[in-house]
Amino acid sequence: MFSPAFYQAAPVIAVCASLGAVPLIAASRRHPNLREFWTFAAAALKFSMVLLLAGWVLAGNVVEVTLIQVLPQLGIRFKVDAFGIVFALVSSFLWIVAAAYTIGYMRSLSEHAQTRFFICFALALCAAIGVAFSGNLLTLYLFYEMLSLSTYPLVAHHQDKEGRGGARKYLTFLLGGSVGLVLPAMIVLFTLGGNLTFADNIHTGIIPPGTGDTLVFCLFFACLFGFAKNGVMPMHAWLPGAMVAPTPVSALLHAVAVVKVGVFCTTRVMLYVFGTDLMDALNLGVLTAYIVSFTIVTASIIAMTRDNLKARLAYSTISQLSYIILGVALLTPAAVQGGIIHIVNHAFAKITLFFCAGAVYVVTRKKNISEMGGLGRVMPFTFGAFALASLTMIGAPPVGGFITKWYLLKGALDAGQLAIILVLVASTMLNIVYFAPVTFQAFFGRAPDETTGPTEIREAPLIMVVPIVAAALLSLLTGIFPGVMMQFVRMVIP
Amino acid sequence: MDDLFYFIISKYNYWAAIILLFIGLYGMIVRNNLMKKIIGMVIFQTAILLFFVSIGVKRGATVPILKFSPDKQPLLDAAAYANPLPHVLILTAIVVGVAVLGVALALLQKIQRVHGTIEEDEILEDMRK
Amino acid sequence: MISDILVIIVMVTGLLFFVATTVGIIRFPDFYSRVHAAGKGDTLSTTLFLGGAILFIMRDFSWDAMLTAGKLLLIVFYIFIASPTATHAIIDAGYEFRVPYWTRSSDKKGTEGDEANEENMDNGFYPEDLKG
Amino acid sequence: MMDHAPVLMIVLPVFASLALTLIGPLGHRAAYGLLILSIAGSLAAAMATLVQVVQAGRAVQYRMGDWMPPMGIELVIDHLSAGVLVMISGCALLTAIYSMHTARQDNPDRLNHYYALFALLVAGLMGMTATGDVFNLYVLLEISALSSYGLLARGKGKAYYATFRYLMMGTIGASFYLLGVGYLYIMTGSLNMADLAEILKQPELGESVNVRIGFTLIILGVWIKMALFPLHAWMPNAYSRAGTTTACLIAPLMTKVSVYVMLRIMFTVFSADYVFQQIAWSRLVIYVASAAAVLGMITALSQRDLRKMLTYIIVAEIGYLTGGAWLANTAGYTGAVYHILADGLMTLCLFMAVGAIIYRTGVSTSAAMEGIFQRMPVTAGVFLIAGASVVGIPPFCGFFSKWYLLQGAVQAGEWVFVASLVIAGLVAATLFFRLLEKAFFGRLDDAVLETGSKTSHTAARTIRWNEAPLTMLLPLVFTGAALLGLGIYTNEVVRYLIRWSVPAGM
Amino acid sequence: MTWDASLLWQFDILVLVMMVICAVTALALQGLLSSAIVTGAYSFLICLMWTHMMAVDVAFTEAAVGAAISTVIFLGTAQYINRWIKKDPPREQGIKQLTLVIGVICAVMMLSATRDLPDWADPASPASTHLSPGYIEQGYHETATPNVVTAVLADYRGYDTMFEAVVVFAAALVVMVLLRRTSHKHRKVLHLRPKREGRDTVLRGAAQSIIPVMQIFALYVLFHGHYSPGGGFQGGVIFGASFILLALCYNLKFSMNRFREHLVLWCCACGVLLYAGIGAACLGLGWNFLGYAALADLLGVSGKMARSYGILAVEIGVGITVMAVMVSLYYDLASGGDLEEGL
Repeated sequence: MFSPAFYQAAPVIAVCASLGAVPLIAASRRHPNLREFWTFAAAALKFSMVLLLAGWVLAGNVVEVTLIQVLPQLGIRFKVDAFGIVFALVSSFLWIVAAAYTIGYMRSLSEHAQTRFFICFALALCAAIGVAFSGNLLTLYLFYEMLSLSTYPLVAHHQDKEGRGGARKYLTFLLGGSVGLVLPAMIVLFTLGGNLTFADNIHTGIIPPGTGDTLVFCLFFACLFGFAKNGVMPMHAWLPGAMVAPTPVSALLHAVAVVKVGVFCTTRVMLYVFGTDLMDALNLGVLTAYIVSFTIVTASIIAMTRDNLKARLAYSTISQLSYIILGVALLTPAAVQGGIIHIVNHAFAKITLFFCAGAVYVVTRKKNISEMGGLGRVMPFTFGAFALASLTMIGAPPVGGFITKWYLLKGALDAGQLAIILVLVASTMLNIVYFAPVTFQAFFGRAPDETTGPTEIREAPLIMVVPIVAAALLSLLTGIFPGVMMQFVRMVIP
Repeated sequence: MDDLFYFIISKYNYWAAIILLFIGLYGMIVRNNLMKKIIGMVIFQTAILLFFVSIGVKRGATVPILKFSPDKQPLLDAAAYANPLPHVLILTAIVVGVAVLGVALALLQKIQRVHGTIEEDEILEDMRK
Repeated sequence: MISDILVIIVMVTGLLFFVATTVGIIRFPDFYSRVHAAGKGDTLSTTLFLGGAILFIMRDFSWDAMLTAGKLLLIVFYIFIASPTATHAIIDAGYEFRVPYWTRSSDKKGTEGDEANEENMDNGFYPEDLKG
Repeated sequence: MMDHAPVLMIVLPVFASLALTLIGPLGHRAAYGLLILSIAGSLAAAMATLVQVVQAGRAVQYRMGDWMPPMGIELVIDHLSAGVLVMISGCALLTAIYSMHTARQDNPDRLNHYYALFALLVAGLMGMTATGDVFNLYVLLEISALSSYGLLARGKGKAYYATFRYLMMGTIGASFYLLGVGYLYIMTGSLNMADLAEILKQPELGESVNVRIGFTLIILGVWIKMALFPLHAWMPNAYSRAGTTTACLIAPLMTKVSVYVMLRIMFTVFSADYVFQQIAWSRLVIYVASAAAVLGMITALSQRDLRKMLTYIIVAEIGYLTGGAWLANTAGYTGAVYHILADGLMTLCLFMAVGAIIYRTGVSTSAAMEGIFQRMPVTAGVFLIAGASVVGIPPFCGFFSKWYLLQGAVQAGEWVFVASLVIAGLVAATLFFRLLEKAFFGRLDDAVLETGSKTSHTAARTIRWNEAPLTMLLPLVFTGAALLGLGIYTNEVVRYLIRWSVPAGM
Repeated sequence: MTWDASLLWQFDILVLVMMVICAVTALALQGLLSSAIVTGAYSFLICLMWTHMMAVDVAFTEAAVGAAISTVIFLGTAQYINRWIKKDPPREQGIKQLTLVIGVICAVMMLSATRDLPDWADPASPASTHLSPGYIEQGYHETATPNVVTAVLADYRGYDTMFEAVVVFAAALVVMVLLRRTSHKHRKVLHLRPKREGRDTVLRGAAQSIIPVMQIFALYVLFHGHYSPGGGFQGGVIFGASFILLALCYNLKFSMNRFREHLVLWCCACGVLLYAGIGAACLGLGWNFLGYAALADLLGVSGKMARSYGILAVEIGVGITVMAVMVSLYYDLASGGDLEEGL
């Protein structure tokens, strides 16, 4: 319906939309409503652009546009393919939801420095879409760093001691990973092959043949651990630390932006830089699979021991992310599809969970699971959504998580990795063990006797409940109609 | 024997220049009194100038000022005059040297006023407190 | 021939005076006498030496020789002015600083020469205006 | 006039300094205007020359007094020196504009003479960069050195001893350079760079131990002047005790120009294969450079005084530059040359930002950063940009120079240098992150302000928004933008300037 | 392999040995004044050496600058600071020891490397065959200046010389900027000056008789630089020295009444301005910077004569600057900046 030229421009618009919103937000710092309007406008524009591109890509096109040539045969390059679209759709959509929820949260708590908050919010959004659409490793790296820096003020929003500590840990791990590992790896890659543009399919990769195996190993693990946002086990420590952030931010970090970007970068590099053939040849996939399965199990076990709801969610995030990498690392088509689709499922579910946690906090100022007895009876929507989302985490039908589990198990069978199957089963059990009690407590547990009885507690404000329910329903829909997203995923692995 | 003699008299002032150079360097680096450092600097620089001028010397040549034959024609035999170029360079270098010397002495007077001494170690402990 | 002999004699005398000056500077007991040796001997010997040079040049009588001789004469003249003045200034400064001077007593007492000086500094060796 | 640009860009500041000395009583506004005018003129001339060079695709030569080289002195401006010249005059102009308030603050008296020395320093640096004659380079080296002594000694108290040490080391360096020139002259009989290069091609001279000594002495002298790691002891005190304007002028330029001289000697007078084949200490030099990079950054991390911290960062950057130059491959050379431009801007930007902060708060320790983001948002933003550039975060220019350097190191297989670059980058990240954390969330409490100047005290009490004056802010913002611009146009810079100057045999 | 006796190597070696002795003594002596004076003697010795190496201009300059002015400003500084220095402390900082060792190693290396330097005074050495014959043989035809050194200094390498004038100008500026802002309470003068008026009649008489001659001689050296050793620097230094002598024999105020400070600074700048202005004039007349031949039409003379006049003009400029700078250095350094009382 639009000219191809338009589709050339679309990704740039999509990326820069929220960038352009920044000065407007800053300018209208005196009028909160106007400010929030800009946020919404940018998010909406972005989402519409992504939708258009999705349609275009679905028609079998791939948009490639080089913005500026910063280095010989290397520039700021955008590429919109199915894989990117999957992530872009999720994040740009969830952003609208998150924005709505955030406004409710911030206003009802009357947080300080809201303008700074929304500016960084917009910047982070820009970075996330940039990562989704980046066409070569350099661009990917650029937006990755931009995301780290722009989310730092969000994490440290409270500005108290632990806030700073968490933020410091956050930035240390992220910058350490990227500057210390990814940058050298990227330059070595460039020196080897002379280009960093992602391959067109997931098999070949861009590593020139004849590269030494040890070198490839080093590069691969530099990338795996370098993108510290993906929370693979030794580099996961920042995630619980970042829990000090306000809940919308945690939701953002864990569901949409940061961790997903990390996982996206990792999978992007694994599939389009190294390529499945090479990974298969060097058994890199299996090795990675074992590493991440260790992460899965350990993180789940830690999650059980946490009483703070957000901390428990954080560890569940760590283990869930590793599902995605696990799927891609198994290298069988089904597993890869499962991994990628889990980006979507986990996003919806996890954002729901965090929204619920936030809602509970806003209403009751309670953080610990043990204190939430009986809250479900007064906050039915919230905890209903919570139950639905935790089903996704567990991977039970009919929600989206089931699809993931299904594909993963199928892929593991194809790969003939019994150990992995065991890991999946075990983690499912663990998930049940640490998610079921929350819901159970909320609905059937007795309220801890204290001054503020449940009677005074109402349901969360509407502007928060609506996003919660919407997100929960979406995660339900992804389970009932998986085809919508799967068609993109299938385009990734023909 | 003759060779040795020839070797000595054909190199000795390079040696002198180098020896003076390192005497000056010693003064600049090791002496504790800043005035002595400056004197070392002067010796150091003059040694280099000596080296330069030694380049310009030519056996059997005279001052590089043209001589005139009785019929007012200049005698333009390059072999008859010493090499003027090093002289020019050294004229410049001498003036640069005295400029640096003046600045150094001015700094010395300021140091004497601020720290009350020109002994390096005393200055250092004065700066520490 | 005669002129050569004359030149040689004059120059050798100058050199002898130089030697005397040097010996004096090294050997004389105190500041004043040393400077006086330097002042006198230096001036005279330089004069003699340059005079020898002038004679040597004047052997062949030409305009250039005259010119050179004139320049040398000027040098002699100014050394004759400058060197004693410098000597005067130095001794003046030393005198004002009350640099101890030498007496026979300071030889007798050997190392305690300075006390001897202190004594006759106090008994009015120095002019009034320099006391205190 | 166009073809006289090479000499104009050097003599304009000289005339300015003379005029500044003569028009003494006309007051500081006239002096300020005159200074800016002259340096702007020399910047224009440098730009014109750059355009000439890029269009002609070859070096522009200018014969002093119409004497044919090598008899006379000639100015040779090729792609490399044209870029550096624009960088020098640009930085000088920005600093001159910036100096409106700070210079008067640092020099209650004799502002005209201060500006005269300022102009002389610029003239010296421009001349060093433009000349094609090794001895002329020495004379201009001494001019820039002398005027920098004068400028640095305008700082108070302890600055004198620091300057004295700088003078000693500087004189040793310059004298080593002169002696090296003497060795070259006695072996070749020439002083003109191109002529020397011709003569030094003779194999027997390549073998000669005295030419080698000459090369060593020159390089040693230049290293002392540019404060390469073991020889850097004089620099931190000298720079950190100086006045703000002085630091902004000298810190970015002096060391970079010395690096330029090193490149000039290595690749123009001598040749790449002489330096890397016949004198085989490049490996050693690279180790020294790596040590410089890492130790410089770590020492910077341990400093409390802001400008001292920045000075140690310069030490580290010098490590980058030297290592890149001695990597003996195109990427490394490109990285080094590009980093001369990039680091000049970065250092200028950092020193300007810190100068503005010190000007407002009156505090020179890192405590001055407390809560800067609330009180001086623009300055803090630019400081953030500069810091990101030093750390090497795209799309700022620091990232690309690091990119080229790392690429060169990887090609040369110098893993030590790679590691040191990465580690230095990480240390820099922690360093700036610490400052930025203060800047974001800190509160400038009165305990700090007591030591601060009166104005800042009242300011912090009454007004929150306490940005630096416009004359300081504009150059600052411009420099920040330049960091971004240079980063984005890396490819053009490399293609039109640096590629041309890559020496043969790489 | 015979040695030309015209170079008295015995004399050279004697002087060089004495120079080394002087250098060591100057560094070893405890008294600052005495070591300053020994440094002056060192300069005189090197003058001898250079005269004997046929570098008369250099020797001239060294005698005026190194032996006279440097010594005077040394003394002027030495009178400001404690005159007796203590022995160096036993230094524990090993870095200096290390430097010393490295220095010795370098010295040995360089000494051994002199083996394949071209022989001293070898007419066939590259330095003597590559450029200098060109200067000697064409110099006169191109600049009409018999003194090749002057021709090369002021014309072939006039650009160097201009910046050399700028260097001394900068030095004067720096010293003034450094010292001249001091208040009077720091003053610390040794009262060598006789208290009784007329005490130094002798000095003043000598000065009165010598100074005019000095100044005339300075002008002669300056203007006769084309034909005899000398030129801008030497003339300027001698002229400046005359004022210094005035200040020494009378006192600083007396000399400053005749040559005021702002005038001194003005001269410093004007000399360089003259030099650079001539260069710029050539540029304006369509030639390159410092191409004196451009003045030919202006003066109505041939190109080479124009160059000769140009040389003379810039030498005058240099002379003015150097004279003023020497006086200014003396004023500031001898009086510690507060031009009250000095050496």
